[in-house]
Amino acid sequence: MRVNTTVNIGGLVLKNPVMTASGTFGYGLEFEEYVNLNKLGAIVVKGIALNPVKGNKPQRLVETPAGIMNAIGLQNVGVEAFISEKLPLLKKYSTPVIANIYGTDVDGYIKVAQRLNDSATAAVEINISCPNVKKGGLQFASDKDAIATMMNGIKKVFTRPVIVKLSPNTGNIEEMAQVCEDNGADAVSLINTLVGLSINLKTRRPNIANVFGGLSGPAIKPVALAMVHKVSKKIKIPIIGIGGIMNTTDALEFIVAGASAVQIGTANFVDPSITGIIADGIKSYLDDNGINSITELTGTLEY
Amino acid sequence: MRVNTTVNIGGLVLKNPVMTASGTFGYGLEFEEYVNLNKLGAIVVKGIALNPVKGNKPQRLVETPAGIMNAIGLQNVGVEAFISEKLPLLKKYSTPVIANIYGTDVDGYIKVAQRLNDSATAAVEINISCPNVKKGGLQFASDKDAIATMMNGIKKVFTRPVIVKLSPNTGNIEEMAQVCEDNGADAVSLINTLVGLSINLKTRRPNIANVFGGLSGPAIKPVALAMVHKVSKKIKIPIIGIGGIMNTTDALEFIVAGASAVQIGTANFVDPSITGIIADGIKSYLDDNGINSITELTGTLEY
Amino acid sequence: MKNSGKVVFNKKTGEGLYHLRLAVKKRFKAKPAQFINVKVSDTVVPLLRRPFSIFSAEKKELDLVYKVIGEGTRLLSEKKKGDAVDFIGPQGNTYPVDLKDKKSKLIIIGGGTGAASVHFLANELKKSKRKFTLIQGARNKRLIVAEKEFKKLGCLFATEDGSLGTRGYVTDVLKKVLEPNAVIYACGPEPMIKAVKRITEKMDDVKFYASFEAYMGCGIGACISCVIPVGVADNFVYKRVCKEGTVFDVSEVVI
Amino acid sequence: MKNSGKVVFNKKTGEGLYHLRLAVKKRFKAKPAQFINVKVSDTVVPLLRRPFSIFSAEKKELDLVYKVIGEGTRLLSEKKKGDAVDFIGPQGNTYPVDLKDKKSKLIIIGGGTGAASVHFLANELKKSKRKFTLIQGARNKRLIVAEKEFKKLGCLFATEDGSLGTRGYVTDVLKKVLEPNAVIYACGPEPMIKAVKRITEKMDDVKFYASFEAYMGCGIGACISCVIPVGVADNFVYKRVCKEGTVFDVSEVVI
Ligand SMILES: Cc1cc2nc3c(=O)[nH]c(=O)nc-3n(C[C@H](O)[C@H](O)[C@H](O)COP(=O)(O)OP(=O)(O)OC[C@H]3O[C@@H](n4cnc5c(N)ncnc54)[C@H](O)[C@@H]3O)c2cc1C
Ligand SMILES: Cc1cc2nc3c(=O)[nH]c(=O)nc-3n(C[C@H](O)[C@H](O)[C@H](O)COP(=O)(O)OP(=O)(O)OC[C@H]3O[C@@H](n4cnc5c(N)ncnc54)[C@H](O)[C@@H]3O)c2cc1C
Ligand SMILES: Cc1cc2nc3c(=O)[nH]c(=O)nc-3n(C[C@H](O)[C@H](O)[C@H](O)COP(=O)(O)O)c2cc1C
Ligand SMILES: Cc1cc2nc3c(=O)[nH]c(=O)nc-3n(C[C@H](O)[C@H](O)[C@H](O)COP(=O)(O)O)c2cc1C
Ligand code: FES
Ligand code: FES
Repeated sequence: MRVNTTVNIGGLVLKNPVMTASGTFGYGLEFEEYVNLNKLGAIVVKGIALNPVKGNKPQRLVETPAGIMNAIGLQNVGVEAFISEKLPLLKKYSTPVIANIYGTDVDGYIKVAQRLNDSATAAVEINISCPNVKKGGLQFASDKDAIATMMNGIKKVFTRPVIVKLSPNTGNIEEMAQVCEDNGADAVSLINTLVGLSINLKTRRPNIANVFGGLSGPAIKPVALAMVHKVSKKIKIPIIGIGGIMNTTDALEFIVAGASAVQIGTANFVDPSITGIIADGIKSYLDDNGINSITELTGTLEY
Repeated sequence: MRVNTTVNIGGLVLKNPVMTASGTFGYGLEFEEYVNLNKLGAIVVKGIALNPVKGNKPQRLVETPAGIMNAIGLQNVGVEAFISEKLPLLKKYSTPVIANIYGTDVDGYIKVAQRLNDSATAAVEINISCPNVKKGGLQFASDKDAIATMMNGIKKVFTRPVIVKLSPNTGNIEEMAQVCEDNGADAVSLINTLVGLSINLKTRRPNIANVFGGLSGPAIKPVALAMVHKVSKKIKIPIIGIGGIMNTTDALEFIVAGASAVQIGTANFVDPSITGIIADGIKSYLDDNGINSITELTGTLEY
Repeated sequence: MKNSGKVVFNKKTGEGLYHLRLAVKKRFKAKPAQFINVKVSDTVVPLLRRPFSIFSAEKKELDLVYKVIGEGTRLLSEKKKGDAVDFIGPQGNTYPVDLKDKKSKLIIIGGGTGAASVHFLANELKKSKRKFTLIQGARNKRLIVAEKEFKKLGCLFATEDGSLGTRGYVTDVLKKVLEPNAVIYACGPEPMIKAVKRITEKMDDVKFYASFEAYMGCGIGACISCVIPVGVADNFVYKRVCKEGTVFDVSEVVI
Repeated sequence: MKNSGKVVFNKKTGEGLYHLRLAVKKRFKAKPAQFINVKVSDTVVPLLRRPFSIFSAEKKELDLVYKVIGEGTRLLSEKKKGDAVDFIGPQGNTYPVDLKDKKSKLIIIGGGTGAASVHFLANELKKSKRKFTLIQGARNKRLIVAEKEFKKLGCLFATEDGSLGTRGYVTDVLKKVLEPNAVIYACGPEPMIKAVKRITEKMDDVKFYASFEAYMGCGIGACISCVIPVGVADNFVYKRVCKEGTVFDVSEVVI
């Protein structure tokens, strides 16, 4: 049987539902020797801003039970360097490149998207888990008005699919997803990291220089699955499931919960070949279970 | 040196900061053979409602990476049976008993508290992670008005300390803590479990009959520490830290982050003697580090 | 009780099946159908203990038979001679046996790793010279638990492929040996318990007790997660397998 | 590169210190200061790999020396002969050695487990017949890493309690052997690197390269977590220890 693993994310057709999660796959090139990048559904690169950002003081990462916490501080090369230095190197692969973007205010987001419109970027993924400097550091993540304004602005300047990456640090992720859908988002991805704190008892200081960090990895998988499933009951645009996916089974669980595609994050650090392995694994699963298309599995959770 | 481990939770003096977390220590009696109950700061019993509740269909619990998820469905004997059958059996211990209470509407909460006022219950802990039936199943957890009304009602009928147990499934736990303080809460405890989902890929069904469950254990410790620390910067009433505490170091981390006392939950399932071990461990830590009183450690996180 | 033992042996005895013997410090007093809750890992993954029925408890030795299912049992299978194993127990009630009643036929049925708990019972009855009929079933001979030990107890086997004993299910053997006033004790997968229940519920002179399994959080009665419904379909209460069980009168269980 | 090896031995050599030898399938080509990133657990706790410098890489063998610090190194210390160990590497750059320059004095300093990486360097220099002065320091003799192997390389030791070699710090030995135009290579705890820097920064004819450690997420340049500031205090960029490092010119590092 020839199984069909392609998925359609708001017009962007991926050969399979396996994407990389932003910030865990560098600019893709770091993984060339571990995985055939052509095997992936899409490559989502490290978050990009208008200007280069130096990032936080180290220590930037710490391990927690079945997870890690990071506060990289969105270190990045800036949109110009991304377009001129990084993107060309990914041209030789057939895999679409999705730019994860962020800004310190609504305008910042729109400008990055605008600049990316004239590049080979297949889609943008908007990281709203950032403080809005103009609003005194309030998170965009729970600010419906800001998101609506941003979406409208971005849709005007960026002509390909716009994905909004939702934050789990809110009591109403379903409503936030709804706001995205209502304002023209082509898909949502979830979840970003959970706010966490790790302490060194000996020094009575945080283990991470930035104090708080973002929790990811297997520890958060149940939270991510719950949010993906809840959001899938609320909206109709495709959902990209993220959070603690370590293997094929985990990836398929997200799809059963309601995701059309998945992103693999922390697992890349444990096994840099894992994305390719999961892409193959999904194909085998369909084969073994006589399922013609991965889309038949999306949202099949029963109760 | 004679170190001082006593803590004051809104007027209730505990011999040490180690409490049990509701729902993980039964009615205390199940642990008699594993730990000297007199060693504990306080015993918080399983959530109690006005009337007995049968609870959810099994399977009610499942393991997740470095955690567990449960949906017991607040099975309980009801406040009358608690007072007449359970409470008398704990009389022989000097340890205060705190009743964790819940209701399906504001009135339900107040009535349970009122009934408990004429019992040997040392304090009540209000579990607001419950759906408000009258408000169409909306969670109390993020409903400031409902909490204010409830607090005012309870303070009128219950004359000893009132602790509010906060839910992490909200984007604004600091604000919720503030509402509690403003409305007369004597302390807050946090965190309750995170909403999660666990799926069996073979059957494509949730592992828990109730579909969603509450995530606890080491996996959530970083999230709990972050929330305890943030809330400690916002309010002045004592904070009871909860979430993934497995040993003395974990407990002390919560105290450094800003907690006056801690509750041990899931760890009781792994080692039913753990509460006594941690109580001893805290004493030794103070001894070994020449700290006179545990209160000197509260909120000493530096950065 | 918190307890610990040292591995005497931990050997493979069949398809994914292991037999573990622990040496404990004091004589270990336990009853058939009781279980111990074993710490299989020394990290927080897997976090929970794993419950296993006691296969036998003689003097200062305690035996388990188990099947490798997932991470927890895999880790258990890696324990080597001399390794310390931390466990809690014995926990739970036991099969109600009326030793004064010398005439009712006692039929003991084990399916899968449920064989552990019924082995303990049969062995105790043999010691007290009470006669019984013992049946064990599995898909095939390689999945039969502790074949040698069961043979010593005069066990009748049933395998689906006929590779040992009767071809078919334990119920096929049961039907042949069932008598009025019989008392049946069983432990095994739910479909087996249900099949036996269907046979016995038509005969009100037959009693049927089974040891149940449930997903456990604490194993000591504290978390109320291991419950099964006891009563009748629309009027039941949830009882804890680890505390009020593991053995229940099957006529009272809603399955 | 994804790689794996089989444990040849994994023996205790001092206080919490171990020497692990892995047999790998192909000749393992590595350079001094490079590291491998080892999977220590087969559950998700600990989740991340653990980085270790290569102590030596001869033919189809690869040696590490490590100290048990926490859960990850404890698990590593439990690996037994024949166990498979999955690792990634070699990763990172190497100490810049100008083999054409035959006169500058080469001084190599190891502190704590940083000794692993400098051992590899000294051994390579010895093979290419280039002279060097090797120094290793520790609190006491029991914390000296691979004493035998270092003695073979003519190492000068410094211990704080004088239980081996000079009483004092590696810098006390360094001061005695330091010459103009010397090139120093070091790996060890940050205070040691800082102390050496303080000595060398006054002498602009002396070069000082050190292999740095940092908390690593991926070990392959993807997560940007292992960074150190390179440049001057108010105008630096963060560089990745796992990719641009582990070796940096210390005069360019903001420490
Ligand atoms: C009272 C009792 C007695 C038992 N006696 C035996 C025995 O003698 N021999 C034997 O081989 N097995 C026995 N079991 C089953 C055994 O406990 C499970 O096979 C084991 O826990 C699986 O763990 P795992 O990590 O290998 O599998 P996992 O991959 O964790 O789980 C696989 C399945 O095992 C079950 N399980 C997992 N964790 C638990 C838990 N904490 N409590 C209950 N069930 C769980 C679940 O159904 C789960 O879906 C008994 C179970 C109970 C409740
Ligand atoms: C490039 C490099 C080379 C190294 N070479 C050696 C060596 O040859 N011999 C040796 O004994 N040690 C070496 N280390 C240190 C070694 O990696 C740590 O001791 C080990 O990771 C501790 O793990 P743990 O689980 O035992 O301790 P944990 O309890 O997890 O951590 C204890 C401390 O170890 C450090 N650590 C933990 N995880 C990591 C990680 N993923 N990356 C970096 N540091 C971490 C942290 O400082 C942490 O506070 C090296 C580290 C690096 C970065
Ligand atoms: C080191 C690190 C850096 C990250 N950087 C970004 C980022 O720049 N933008 C973003 O939207 N998410 C970022 N994330 C979040 C991940 O993309 C992902 O949402 C999260 O890690 C959960 O998935 P996981 O559990 O599979 O890692 C980062 C995560 C990690 C671990
Ligand atoms: C099985 C189980 C039952 C619980 N029941 C209650 C309850 O009745 N009321 C309540 O407020 N919290 C309840 N909780 C939440 C715990 O009290 C605690 O807040 C949570 O488990 C986090 O702590 P831990 O990680 O130490 O377990 C329950 C937790 C578990 C695991
Ligand atoms: S397992 Fe907790 S009550 Fe039975
Ligand atoms: S450890 Fe990830 S970039 Fe160095």
